[in-house]
Formats: sequence, C-alpha cells, structure tokens
Amino acid sequence: MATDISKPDTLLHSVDDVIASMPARFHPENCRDLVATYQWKLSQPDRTFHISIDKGTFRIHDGAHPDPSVSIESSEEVYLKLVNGQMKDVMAVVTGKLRVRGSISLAQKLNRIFI
Amino acid sequence: MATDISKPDTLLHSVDDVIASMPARFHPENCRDLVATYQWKLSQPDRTFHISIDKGTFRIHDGAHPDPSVSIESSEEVYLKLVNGQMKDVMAVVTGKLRVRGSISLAQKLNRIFI
Amino acid sequence: METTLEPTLSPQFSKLINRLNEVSDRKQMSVLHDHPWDLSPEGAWLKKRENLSIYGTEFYDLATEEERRLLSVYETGCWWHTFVIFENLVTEYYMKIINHESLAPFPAVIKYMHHFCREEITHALVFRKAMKHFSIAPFPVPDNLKDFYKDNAALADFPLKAVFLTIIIEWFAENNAMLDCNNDFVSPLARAVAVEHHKEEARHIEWGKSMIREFAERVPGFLEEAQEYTAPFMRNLLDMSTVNPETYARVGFSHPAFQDQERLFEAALFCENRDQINRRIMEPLLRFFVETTIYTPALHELWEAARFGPALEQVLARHNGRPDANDNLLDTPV
Amino acid sequence: METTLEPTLSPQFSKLINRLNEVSDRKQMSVLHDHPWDLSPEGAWLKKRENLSIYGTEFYDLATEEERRLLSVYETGCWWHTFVIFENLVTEYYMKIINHESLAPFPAVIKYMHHFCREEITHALVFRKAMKHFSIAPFPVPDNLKDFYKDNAALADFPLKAVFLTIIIEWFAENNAMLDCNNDFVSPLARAVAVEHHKEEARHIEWGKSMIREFAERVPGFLEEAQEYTAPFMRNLLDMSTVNPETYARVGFSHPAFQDQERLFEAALFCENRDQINRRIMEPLLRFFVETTIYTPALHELWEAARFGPALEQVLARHNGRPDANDNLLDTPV
Repeated sequence: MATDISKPDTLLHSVDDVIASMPARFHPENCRDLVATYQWKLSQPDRTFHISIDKGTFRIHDGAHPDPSVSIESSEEVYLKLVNGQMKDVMAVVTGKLRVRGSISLAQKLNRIFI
Repeated sequence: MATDISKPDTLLHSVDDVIASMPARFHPENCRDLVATYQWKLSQPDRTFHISIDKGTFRIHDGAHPDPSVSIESSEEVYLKLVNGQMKDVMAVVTGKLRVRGSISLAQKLNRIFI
Repeated sequence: METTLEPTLSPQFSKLINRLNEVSDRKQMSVLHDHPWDLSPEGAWLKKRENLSIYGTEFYDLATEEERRLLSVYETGCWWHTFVIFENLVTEYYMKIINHESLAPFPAVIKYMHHFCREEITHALVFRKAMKHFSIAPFPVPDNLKDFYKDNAALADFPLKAVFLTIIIEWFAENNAMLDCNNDFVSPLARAVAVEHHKEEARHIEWGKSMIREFAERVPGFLEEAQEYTAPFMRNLLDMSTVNPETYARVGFSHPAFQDQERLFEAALFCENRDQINRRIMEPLLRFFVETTIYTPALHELWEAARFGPALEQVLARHNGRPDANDNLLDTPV
Repeated sequence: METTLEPTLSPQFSKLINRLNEVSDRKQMSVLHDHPWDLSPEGAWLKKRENLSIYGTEFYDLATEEERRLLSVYETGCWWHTFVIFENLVTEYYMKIINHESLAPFPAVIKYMHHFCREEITHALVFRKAMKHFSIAPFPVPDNLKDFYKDNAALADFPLKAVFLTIIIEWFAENNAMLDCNNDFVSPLARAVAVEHHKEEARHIEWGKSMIREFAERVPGFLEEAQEYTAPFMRNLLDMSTVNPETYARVGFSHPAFQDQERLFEAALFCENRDQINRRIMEPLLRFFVETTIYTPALHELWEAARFGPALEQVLARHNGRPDANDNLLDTPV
C-alpha cells in the first residue's frame, strides 16, 4: 500500500491544511499520462472530497465522485496521523482503520503524485 | 412467448404499414400501470425502432434505445409473417428466427397492448 | 427484488437442509467410477424411440432406422449440453449469492449451496465426458433459451430469480431425462448418466421447492412476478427442448420431406405423442405451481395462452388443496 | 484487457492440462473420509508455536500458554476462513469465465476449470467443517483484503486478473499453511486439512502458473499491469494475513500490554521471526515473478516500497535465468 500523502515539514492540523498543502506537493512529472480520480471519504466528522488527475494537472473537488478510480476511507484523525507521518499506512490498513477501494495499481501511484 | 402483434384484417406489406396500424390497435386499458420500452431490431433490410409505453400512452421512435425492457430481433420477412398471422411465434422462436431479449414478463404483456 | 430472508428458518426447512447436507456429505458422484464408461458407443440408442421428437408424426415413418438412432443420440446429446450450460450458469449465480453474504446467518443453507454447486459442476463434467464418449460435438444452445435464463435470472446482485428459474429448469429437465431413458432399449451408459444425475438432482429439486416456498412467503414481489412469467417461460423451455434445428441438421435426414423445416417442427411440437409426454413432464410442476399459487386463477389466461390450459384443468380437477408428498418423477422406473 | 487467447495452446500447456485433468478425474477429496474427524478438539494446537504471529516478540512471553494455544486456534481458523472467502470468490469468477465462452475452443481447459471449481468448493466445505469442529465462529475477513481482490479481480466480463490474483493468493496461502503445520505438536486433524488441501491445491498452482505465463505472453497489457500492482498486492496479503485485530480480541489476552494494539501489531509485523517466515513463503513466488518478468528491475522501486527489497536481492543473486523445477513448497515435510 502506498496511499499516504508523505510527511510534510510542519504538522498539518486539519483537512483544510492538507488540501491547502497539495499544490506545493504536486509532482506533475509523475502523472503525465494519468487520468484518474482519487476520492477521500473521511468520517468523524464526515468530509468527502476528490481529486481529478488529468495528464499532469489536478483539480480538487468537494463532495463524492460517482465512480472514483480509488476511494480511500478513514476517520479524519487517522487521515491526519497518516499525513503527518505519525502512523504507518501498513498499520492503518491491517488494523482496519484505513480502507482502500478500487484499482491497487492506481492507489499505489498516489504517493508519487503528492510527495 | 407472446411477442407477435396479432392478425390484422388486411395484410400489412411493410414495416411502415405495421407502424401505421399501431395507433388503431393500441389498448391503453391494458397498460395503465406500465412503463416500459419495447424495441424491434429487424434485419434484411436493417431497421430498428422502439416504442415507449408510459401508463396508457405510447410513442414510436426510430433507432435504438440504450436499454430497452424487451428487444425483439428477427428478419423483416419473419416479422411481417408474424404480424400477418402467416407464422406462429412459437415456430419462429424454436427455429431461431425470432429472438427475444429482456424481461419475459414484459415481453408477454405486448400482445395485450397491441391487439 | 433485492432482499434478504429474515434470519429464521422454518423447522421443516431446517430439517430438510440438514438431511440434504448429510446425504451430500456422505457420497459424491465420481467422474470416474459411477458410470460404465467401458461400454462401446457403437450403435447405441440414447433415448427410447417413443420419445424421439418425430415419433408419432409422419416424419418418423420417413426416417431410416439409422437416422432414428442418430436422432436419439443427438437429441440426448443436445439435452446433455443444455444441462451443462445451465449448470454452469446456476453455479455462477449461486456462488454469487454465497459471496453476497446475505445468507451468512444460515450456515446450513450456505453449506447446501456449496454441495449444490459442487454437484452441478460434477454433473457438467460427466455430461461433457458422455458427449465425448459418444462423439457428440457441443451444440449451440438455442439463443432464446439461454437469453431467457440469463436476462431473467442474472439481473440482481442477489439473484433470487436464478434460484427459481433454475429449479424449474432442473426439475423439468430431470423429468424429461428420466422419461427418455426408462427402457431397456437405451444404452446402459445413457441410463446411468440419467440415473446418477437424478440421485443428486432429486435433492436439488427438493431444496429448490423449499426455497421457492420460502421466497413466495417472505420476499415482497417475488410471487407476483413469478405468477406472470412462469407460464411463458415454461412454454419456451418445453418447445425449445423438444425441437432444435441443429439436431435435425446433424442427423441429415435423406428424405426430401425433411427439407420443409416448418412442417417438421410443427408436426413434432403439436403431435399427440408430444402432448402426452409434455403432460407427464409438466404434471408435477403444475401441481407445485397450483399449491404455491404461482398459478392463480386470476391469471389463467396466461397459462391458456401458453397452451397449458387442458393440462392445468386436469391437475386442478385432481388437486384438493394438499400438496403431493412425492411430486417429482422419483418413482419412474429406470 | 478483455480478450481471448488465440485458439492454440502450447504443447507443454496441453500436456500439463491433460495430466492435471487425469489426476483430478481419478480422485476427488471426500468431505467425509479424508480427514480424522473423530479427533477431539480439546486442547489442540492448530499451528506450531514458532509460527504464531507473536512468536519472537515480547508479547509471546507476556501471553499464557493457554492464550498461545488459543492464538494458534484462532490464527489458523482465521486462515481457514480466509481460504473459504477466496475460494468462493474465485469459483464465481471462474464460472463466469466458463460462461463467457471465450475459452470454448479449449475443452481441456474448460474441463480443468470445472475440476478446479469443484475442488475449491470441496475445500470450502472442508474448511467450514474444520472450523465447526474446533468451535471457531466465522471471522469478519478484513475488508481491505477482500476489497483488493474484488475490486481488482472482478472488473471485467472475462476477469483474467482473477486468475492471476487467485493463483497468487492460493500459492502464498498454501506455502503459509504448510509451514504452519509441519510439526508433531500440531493437531493431526489440522495437518490433514492442510495436507489434503495441498494435494489438490498444488495442481491449481501448477495450472495457474502456466496460465499466467500464457497471459503474460499473449494478452496485451496483462504483464504491464501485473508489474505495477503485484508488489503492493503481495504486501497487503502478507501483512493482513499475519495479524488480525479480531483474532487477538478473541483470545482475550490478560496482560495489559496487549491493550496497546499498535505496538502489538508493529511487533508482530516487523519482528525477525516473521521476516524469516515471510521470506520462506515468498521465495518461490519471487522466483516466479523474476522468471516471468512480473518483477522488472525498471520498477524495482515498487518492490522496495513494498518491503520486498532484501528478499528480492537474495532471489536475484541466486537466479540464473532458469526457472526452478519445483517452485512451490511441495517438499515441505509434514
């Protein structure tokens, strides 16, 4: 699994912080040929957003996508821990705190797109 | 199977004749609660049309429907024979000259809608 | 119609399931040992002549004896192949039902469904082996027949209709097969294929009937739908399994009368002999439909249109509201 | 990726298929007779202690002997249940492949797929029976594990990936099961379950490997996709089958240290003992991936990220371009 968004220099304290950090962490050279939609479905509190990757560009949208390529589900708490490097993704997966649906190939591309 | 359109008084010589005869043979009282699409896909020559039934009304459309409730496939010759009572539907089915796809419940309602 | 059963089973159903599981646990049909595979295929008849589709028509007299024998081979082979197709489809759908996990609260039911699928696959293996033995190439199964099943059974995630249509097909096919081979004239291998199949299939039918009774009582809309499509479905099944253009083509009848396909088909489908056979095959099913109210007098017209009128009246005259203890053709001598 | 194989099979593959069919024809596992079902479940160990997930960690010493034994029961039961889930899924997909009819030109392949499914269902029956015998209630299979398989295997009408992922899972699971039980300490019933399963499963693995080789050569895009998803898929499989929150919860360890779930999981997943076991399990698979170029040096980074780096380097150092004749753990003494 390679679904976490890797370790920023300063701690991100909210989902909005994470989203705000994405443009700076985006690596278009790693998704030049990719068209895919990644969705995050967070809980406690509920928050769903998705990112469309389209050949080296990305857009963030609020809400659910009808047919995302990959859907990542966890609590907000776990998500922030993963983003901040306070929890390993493998631990989140084996303890059932992180659930990933959809194409495993695409899921594992994610950590090369947002570094 | 009850997919044929029953026996008119005068012979119908073309698909256009059949379509023209439909309003006179339509029995809205037998489809008051029905919403369904019946499609005919004829060959030799190719001709596709479909009829939308909507609670006692019907409309005929040229061309294919993306998801008909029932799709009826045969050659034009067999279709006209069936319509004119010159061939039994059971014979057309067992000899593979008539093919019916979709809901069998809806298919068998057809001969009560156009009598 | 996507739904689950309530998490209780009737005591009768539980008892039935446990009994079926015990028997299926005990003995599994062997692909190798349960049939006389050493018998020669030369000159064998695979169904009795009285059950040939052309028996009792003018065409029977126009066929040579060897053509009749070949017809018995291909008509039976075509049946076997039809079994294979449906057994493969039902296994896919049953596994889908298991994987859907709606039935997880009923481990005994899941267990029997596993046995059911395992047995269906074994049957498919045996039928294919028998076809190979008698050098019968696979048949193109009539598109209509396959379509009816696929279109109507496979729709939902949890395809209850698949259970219903399957039991109908199996029961009907089973009765047909048993009638075809109960005669010394028929190859002992063909009879063994039918009889061994029957041993496991009779259980599938019992199970299926019970499931249908449960569905009819508990699943909203199930009964109403079945009341509408059962008659035309049965009629298709009956006619398409009686005659098949491919079967006649393979025999290659020499008499020119066989060129008139429509006359040949009409003769075979509507002759008195076929009517009698169909009545015997259908009688247990019609009794079951009456008992479960899948047949309802309010929709008698549908059954009439599907040409089951006279057979139904016979059954209704005899039916006094009580189900028959043994309503498949289990006792047919073989 | 929807496609069909060209209508020829390599002579080696044909020969393999015929041999596999012969063996499967000859003997079918019995749900009743092939295991010592009369053995008492009391006090039994179902895997050897060295293969307990907590062996070689501080938690092993903190557990009582009875807790360790219970862990051996539940970790094995959880495996059995995982087998059941995957065997049910693969059977649905395989039947779907059969019904799709793309493989109709290869009757021997269809035949073996039938055998394969029949055997899978029998295994599911046996595993469920063994769970019942040892009073192990069904496990909620980790959602992630099931999702990965369902999402990636079931997509197409003709799910080639199902064949690939299934063989990976079966092979891996098989190696795991054989390692777990090769010890006198383990209940003879648990060993029989593994060994009897192994007899049929080893054939499935041979078949699967050949299919994968055919796909890699003939199906456009198959290899490229496999090169990308195999490493992360394997890693998930390995980790999720090693530790499971439900298993630990059922044992109900008395020592308070077990409350720190994250520490417990981390200890179990990353200890030296587990690393050694994982290497043994993975070695034959890694060899196969190298041979088929499912592992390619260009994407070494993916394998590195999935923590297969050192194991791969070991395999690469030994691998001289020739496949190993016996690359599953067939010879593991039991």
